[in-house]
Amino acid sequence: MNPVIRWFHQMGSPPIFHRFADRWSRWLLLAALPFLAWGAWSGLFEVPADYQQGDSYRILFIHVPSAWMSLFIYGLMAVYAFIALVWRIKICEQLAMACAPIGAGFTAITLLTGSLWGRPMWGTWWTWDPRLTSELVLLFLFLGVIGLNAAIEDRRAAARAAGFLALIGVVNVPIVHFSVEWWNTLHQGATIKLMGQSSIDSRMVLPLVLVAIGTKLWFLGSLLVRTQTAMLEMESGKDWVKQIARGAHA
Amino acid sequence: MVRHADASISTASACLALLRRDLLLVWRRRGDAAQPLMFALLVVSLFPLALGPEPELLAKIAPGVIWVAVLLSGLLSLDSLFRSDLDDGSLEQLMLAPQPLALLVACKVLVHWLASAVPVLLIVPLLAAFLNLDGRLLPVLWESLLLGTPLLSLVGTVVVALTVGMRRSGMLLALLALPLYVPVLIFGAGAVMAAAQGLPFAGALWLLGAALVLAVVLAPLAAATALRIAMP
Amino acid sequence: MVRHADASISTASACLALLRRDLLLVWRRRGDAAQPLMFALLVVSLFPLALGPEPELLAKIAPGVIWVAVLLSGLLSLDSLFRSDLDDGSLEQLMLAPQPLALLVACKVLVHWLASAVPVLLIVPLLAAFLNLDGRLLPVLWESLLLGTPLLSLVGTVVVALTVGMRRSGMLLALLALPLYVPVLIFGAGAVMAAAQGLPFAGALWLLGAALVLAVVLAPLAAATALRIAMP
Amino acid sequence: MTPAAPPLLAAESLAFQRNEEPVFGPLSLHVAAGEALLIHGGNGSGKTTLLRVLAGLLPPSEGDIQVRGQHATRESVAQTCALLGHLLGHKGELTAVENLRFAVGLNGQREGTDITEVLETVGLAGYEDSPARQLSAGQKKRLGLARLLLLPSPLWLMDEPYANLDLEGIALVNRVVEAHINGGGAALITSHGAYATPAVRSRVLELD
Amino acid sequence: MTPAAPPLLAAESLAFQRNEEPVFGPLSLHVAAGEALLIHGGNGSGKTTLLRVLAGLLPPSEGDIQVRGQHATRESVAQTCALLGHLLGHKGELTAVENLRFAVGLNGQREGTDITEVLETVGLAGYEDSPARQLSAGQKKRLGLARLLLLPSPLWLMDEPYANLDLEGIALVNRVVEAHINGGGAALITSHGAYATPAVRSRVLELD
Ligand code: HEM
Ligand SMILES: Nc1ncnc2c1ncn2[C@@H]1O[C@H](COP(=O)(O)OP(=O)(O)OP(=O)(O)O)[C@@H](O)[C@H]1O
Ligand SMILES: Nc1ncnc2c1ncn2[C@@H]1O[C@H](COP(=O)(O)OP(=O)(O)OP(=O)(O)O)[C@@H](O)[C@H]1O
Ligand SMILES: [Mg+2]
Ligand SMILES: [Mg+2]
Repeated sequence: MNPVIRWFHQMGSPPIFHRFADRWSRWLLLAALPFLAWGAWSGLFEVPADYQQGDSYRILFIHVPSAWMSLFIYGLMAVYAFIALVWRIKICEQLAMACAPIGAGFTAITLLTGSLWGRPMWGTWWTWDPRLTSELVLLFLFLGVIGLNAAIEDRRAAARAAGFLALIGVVNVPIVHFSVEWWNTLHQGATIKLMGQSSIDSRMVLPLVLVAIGTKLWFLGSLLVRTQTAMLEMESGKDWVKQIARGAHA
Repeated sequence: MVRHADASISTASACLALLRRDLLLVWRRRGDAAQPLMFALLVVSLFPLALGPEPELLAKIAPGVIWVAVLLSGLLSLDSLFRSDLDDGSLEQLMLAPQPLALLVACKVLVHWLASAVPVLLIVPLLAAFLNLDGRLLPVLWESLLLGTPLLSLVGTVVVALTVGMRRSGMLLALLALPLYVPVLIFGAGAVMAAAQGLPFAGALWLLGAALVLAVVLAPLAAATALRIAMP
Repeated sequence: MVRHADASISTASACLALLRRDLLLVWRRRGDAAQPLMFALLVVSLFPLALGPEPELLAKIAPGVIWVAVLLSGLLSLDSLFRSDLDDGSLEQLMLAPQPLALLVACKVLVHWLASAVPVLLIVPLLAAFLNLDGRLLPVLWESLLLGTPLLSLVGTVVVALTVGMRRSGMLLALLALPLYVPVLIFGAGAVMAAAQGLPFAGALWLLGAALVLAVVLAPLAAATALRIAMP
Repeated sequence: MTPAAPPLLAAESLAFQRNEEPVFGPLSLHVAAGEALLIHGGNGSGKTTLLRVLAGLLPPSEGDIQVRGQHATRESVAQTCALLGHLLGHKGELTAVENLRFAVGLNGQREGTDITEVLETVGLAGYEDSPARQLSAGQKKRLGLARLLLLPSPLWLMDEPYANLDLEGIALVNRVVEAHINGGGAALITSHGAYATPAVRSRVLELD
Repeated sequence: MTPAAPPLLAAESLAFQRNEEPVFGPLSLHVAAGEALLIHGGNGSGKTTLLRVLAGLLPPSEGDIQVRGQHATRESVAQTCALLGHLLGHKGELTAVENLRFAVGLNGQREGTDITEVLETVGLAGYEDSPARQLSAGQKKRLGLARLLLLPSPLWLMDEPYANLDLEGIALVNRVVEAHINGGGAALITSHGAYATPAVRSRVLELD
């Protein structure tokens, strides 16, 4: 068996995953805090005002990391869904489903901060620009996954159906990312690059990276917690859960 | 002595049997089948009433209104695609038949498109006349709908298949189908709007055509998979 | 010894019991209840996608689009007004209750309006923003909808009551309701269009208001009679 | 009861036609306080239709219906009769108690009854807060019986009350009907005739 | 039949769970040509679910299904089994003959059978051109039997074939199943256990 699959199968055992999540989620959430705090402080107070936009651009330090997160989480959800559908690994079904609400949250924040920022920049809260429209579609996809998962009574069948939808919707991710290149739009083109020269002030990069790392850590932590809760609920009849419950009471 | 399944029942003749049955059903239930047509007519004829009879304004928004009307009428008729088959047990029978489910699904989509979209396509000139659309735009509008409506039916089928087990799936269906419909609408109506402004529109139509070819191949497979996952 | 019906159960408290039950049901089925809202949002957000983001054009057609969206969403939710009560037998119970049926029907219409139209009324500012509507027109639009939507619900109830026994009444319902809806649409959307052009619009609103008062009195009586006739 | 008291419900040469096809022929019947009338007949013989005509949901094609000796009006029927039909009229999303509370709010409550007690009587103790949707078919029928017990109407129109019930449930129906009739009420009960019927003063009407 | 022929359908430690709740426990069964397997169990004991799992409509949570000794694939199940479920799969708007013609078009036809003859066998002579909607519940069930008789599948999965039928209808089911099994077919029949079962080589599986 492929070692990656074997690892998933091992982690797929609910009690083992439970212990793993118990150990790591706390540390991940704790580790996220300093990054977020430092990033926010640096973005708000250390970085100079923009020569065109004044201080209003500082919303960038929320907007851009959460936009990145919305795409990243969708991609991750699709990967989990793929594994769940092909190899029927229970834990991956629940991981994919746990991604959806967090992703929807980041997408909503992106839309909200973007339109707050759009008001001073473009003079309107909303236009039907490709980047904006495709990000709105992303929100609908997240909501669709959540809705489908909630609408089917059997938990495993629900997760599989919703995971399938997530896989279909994955075509939207490149559209969001490349829309600024494929169409001429109001929205900013790619300004920050991993490789090569970014076209923004290098002092702005640091807080951005800090917040980006902070949100990733926080996401992983809450993903573990959510999946753990979902598994406990699903397996509430099983012995290992009863043992844990008894332990908590004692 | 009981024989094994007669190997001579080819997939083609099974598809034909399904097509014949579904078309017969459309005919027997023609009151229901006329519903998308009525709905499209209704939406289109409400606009002149709501906006007042201002010919230029109506002509300007005509392609968009017609596209939205067609899209909504298709969306509302989607729900019935597998509903009656599920309720009376024939969906089970289809899934248990010794034939590729994807092909059977494709036949059902074809009938759905023939019954819900084609009648609307036929009255497009009437709808266009209601809204005062420039006659020269009619061919573009027609082509865009001819490419777009089967695409909508195909994409919608996947979504319906996913929600097949649910009693009241209306809203969820709309929520799930909308994101997938948006690009079709943008390119379809966009082509006509571009033509109206004298801009090139062939590109958008080509894109729709390419997407249609892709969907014809992939959507039945996806819908069959979705059915097997979501069958209650 | 069995007593006769307790005379102290006043009609008012019976209506209250019905209102309480139906509101509770709306809450328990909130997924369904959100459907008209979703539908209106969907229709309104499809238009910019179909017409392209041209702010002035959108602003110009905004009142009409919003009115049509609200009207269609109400029309589509009408069907459910008596459907579930008929299916589970509570409609019979209502008709056999020692209370005037017209008042009970009025309570049901009130809940229908609260559940289907009020949420849409609340997001009208959002819909208006999507379509770039001039902010100064918002109050007129809102007033016209506030007067128009209960009128639509009341008129629609009579039609629904007439078709209550039919299984698949969707299309028939639309056909019957449409002619009655058209005047409401013309005056409602017309008032906003007039205001947009700086013309007087109070007359149309007064007319809507007068029609509403008349409908509040007559429609429940008509619907109750229709129910007694059409009950299968 | 004075012997001269008119029957709660009486019908004279009552008939119903659908599309000019007779569903049940001209028949006469009467039910007085303290007795039960059993209506027997096979599938499709028109039992349900008769009950609906008596309840005023369908207009009779011929004949006359009287309530306590007076020509029946909508109000007098509503005050006298309570119907337990094929469809029970429960909302699946509401709990057992909520359903009963609504019925009482709409029709009034029989003196000296209490929702929790009645639920216990019909064997639904412990299901007070279960949504009606989750009840099994037999339990739903019991909830319908609870409704009858709570309403003030003296005459019960019961359409196949035994369907869906197990043996224990059939005994329950009989017990409840007996108590009602011994308390001065009356009942009109349709059935296929395959079940035991309550041990009270009763007459049988055969439909065909 | 050679004695070593593998059973038409076999299942090894098969189990199904819904939301981690076991619906039926791990069980093993096998049906060979020429015999009937009766599945008994009360309401809600999982009979219908078992049949759906065997037919491949639901994925089993545990265990393995074999068709003629090979791991079951969708094709092999489709070629071997025909299902008569709670829902019969008729279109109310189509006539009896049209419904059967479609079933044959989709699945192929058993050699030597004829639609009109089969309709006569199940007692529906004269109803060839009635829309299925107008048939009574018992007649609908008979139309379902006619479908089974026409299909080439050797193994019949029958979910409560006796429900809705009168005594004469029950005898008909037994006659038809007997003929099928004596002709080398096999059947898997669920029931509440309250009815007579056909006089063929049969075993009983109790579910609880
Ligand atoms: C509702 C409105 C908006 C939405 C939905 C939105 C959406 C997004 C998304 C999805 C990204 C991530 C793209 C990627 O990683 O591929 C992004 C990045 C970005 N956005 Fe927005 N945005 C909005 C408004 C704005 C406004 C008003 C500005 C400022 C003028 C802005 C500036 C940026 C910048 C600078 C980036 C980083 C670009 C990069 O390097 O990739 N956005 N936005
Ligand atoms: N809504 C209807 N439209 C047309 N015919 C109907 C309708 N309801 C009942 N019928 C027909 O009227 C006849 C009497 O029906 P009814 O329901 O009164 O019978 P029943 O004695 O209650 O039968 P069951 O024992 O099955 O409940 C039947 O032949 C039935 O088919
Ligand atoms: N779609 C479903 N969703 C959830 N639970 C279900 C579903 N279908 C059946 N069940 C439950 O699974 C259990 C087994 O159901 P099943 O239909 O297999 O029973 P059965 O033995 O066929 O009963 P019957 O004799 O009533 O036909 C029951 O408790 C039932 O409530
Ligand atoms: Mg009856
Ligand atoms: Mg069953």
